[in-house]
Amino acid sequence: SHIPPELANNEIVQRLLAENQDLREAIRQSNMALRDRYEEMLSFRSKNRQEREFLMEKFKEARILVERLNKDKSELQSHLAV
Amino acid sequence: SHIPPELANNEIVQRLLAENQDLREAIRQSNMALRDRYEEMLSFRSKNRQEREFLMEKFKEARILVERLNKDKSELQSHLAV
Amino acid sequence: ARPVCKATSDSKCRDESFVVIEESRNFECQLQSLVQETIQEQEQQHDMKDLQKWCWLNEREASS
Amino acid sequence: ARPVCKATSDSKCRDESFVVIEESRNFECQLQSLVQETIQEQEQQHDMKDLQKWCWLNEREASS
Repeated sequence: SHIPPELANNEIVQRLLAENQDLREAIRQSNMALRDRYEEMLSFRSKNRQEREFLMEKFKEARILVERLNKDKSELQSHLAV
Repeated sequence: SHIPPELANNEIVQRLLAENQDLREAIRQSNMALRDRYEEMLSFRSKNRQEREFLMEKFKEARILVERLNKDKSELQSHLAV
Repeated sequence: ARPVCKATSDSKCRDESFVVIEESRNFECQLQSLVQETIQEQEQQHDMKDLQKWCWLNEREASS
Repeated sequence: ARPVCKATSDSKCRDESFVVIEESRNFECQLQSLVQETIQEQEQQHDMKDLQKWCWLNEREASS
């Protein structure tokens, strides 16, 4: 439905149309911002997971090493005690 | 600047005003979403920092323990070698 | 970018408004669920703090 | 919530539009800098992966 010319040139109608345009543009900006943050968070989350897996792996290694060193020590201690 | 009655009752003007209203409401929703995500991320970031500090602390402890156990072992080994 | 709807054709503008408003809702929901998932994953990690998991670090007593 | 601006007083609506648009920009910038800071902090952590920092874990060779 077209806006009839006598309305289209009306100053108030023009201003309403312009305001509509600004509001739509603002929402487009906001949509892009929401989408960009989404992309950033997606990659952040996957790196966060990798980091955690890496650290948990290192902790497991550390625990195994500590347990082995403790075992070696007690064996040595028992040899010395004999 | 008021909208003169003859315009205010015009169907197209009414629709433009309603559309304006919907667009403004949509931006308000989006603003609340952006603000809520901001609050959530603020608390997420601070917990993330705490988690990292905690893990780095534990790694330091693990490293110190491993170094000490290694030292103990070599001392025991040197006693046995005598 | 999409053609800016001209002042004269009112209905095309109205559709465009409808589209951006719809998109806005979708993007809001999408970001909300992702951020909340990321937070949940962090909270699951919290059991890391429970001491029982770190007892091997204090085995000093046991071994000295 | 703020009074919904009535159809008849055009300028009040226009101001209200101006306000929400301004707010939108502020909230967008705020969230953007926070998310990007959070990402940078994560990237600084990346030096954690460099092997030199974990050599003590492979001291097995040294001690056995």
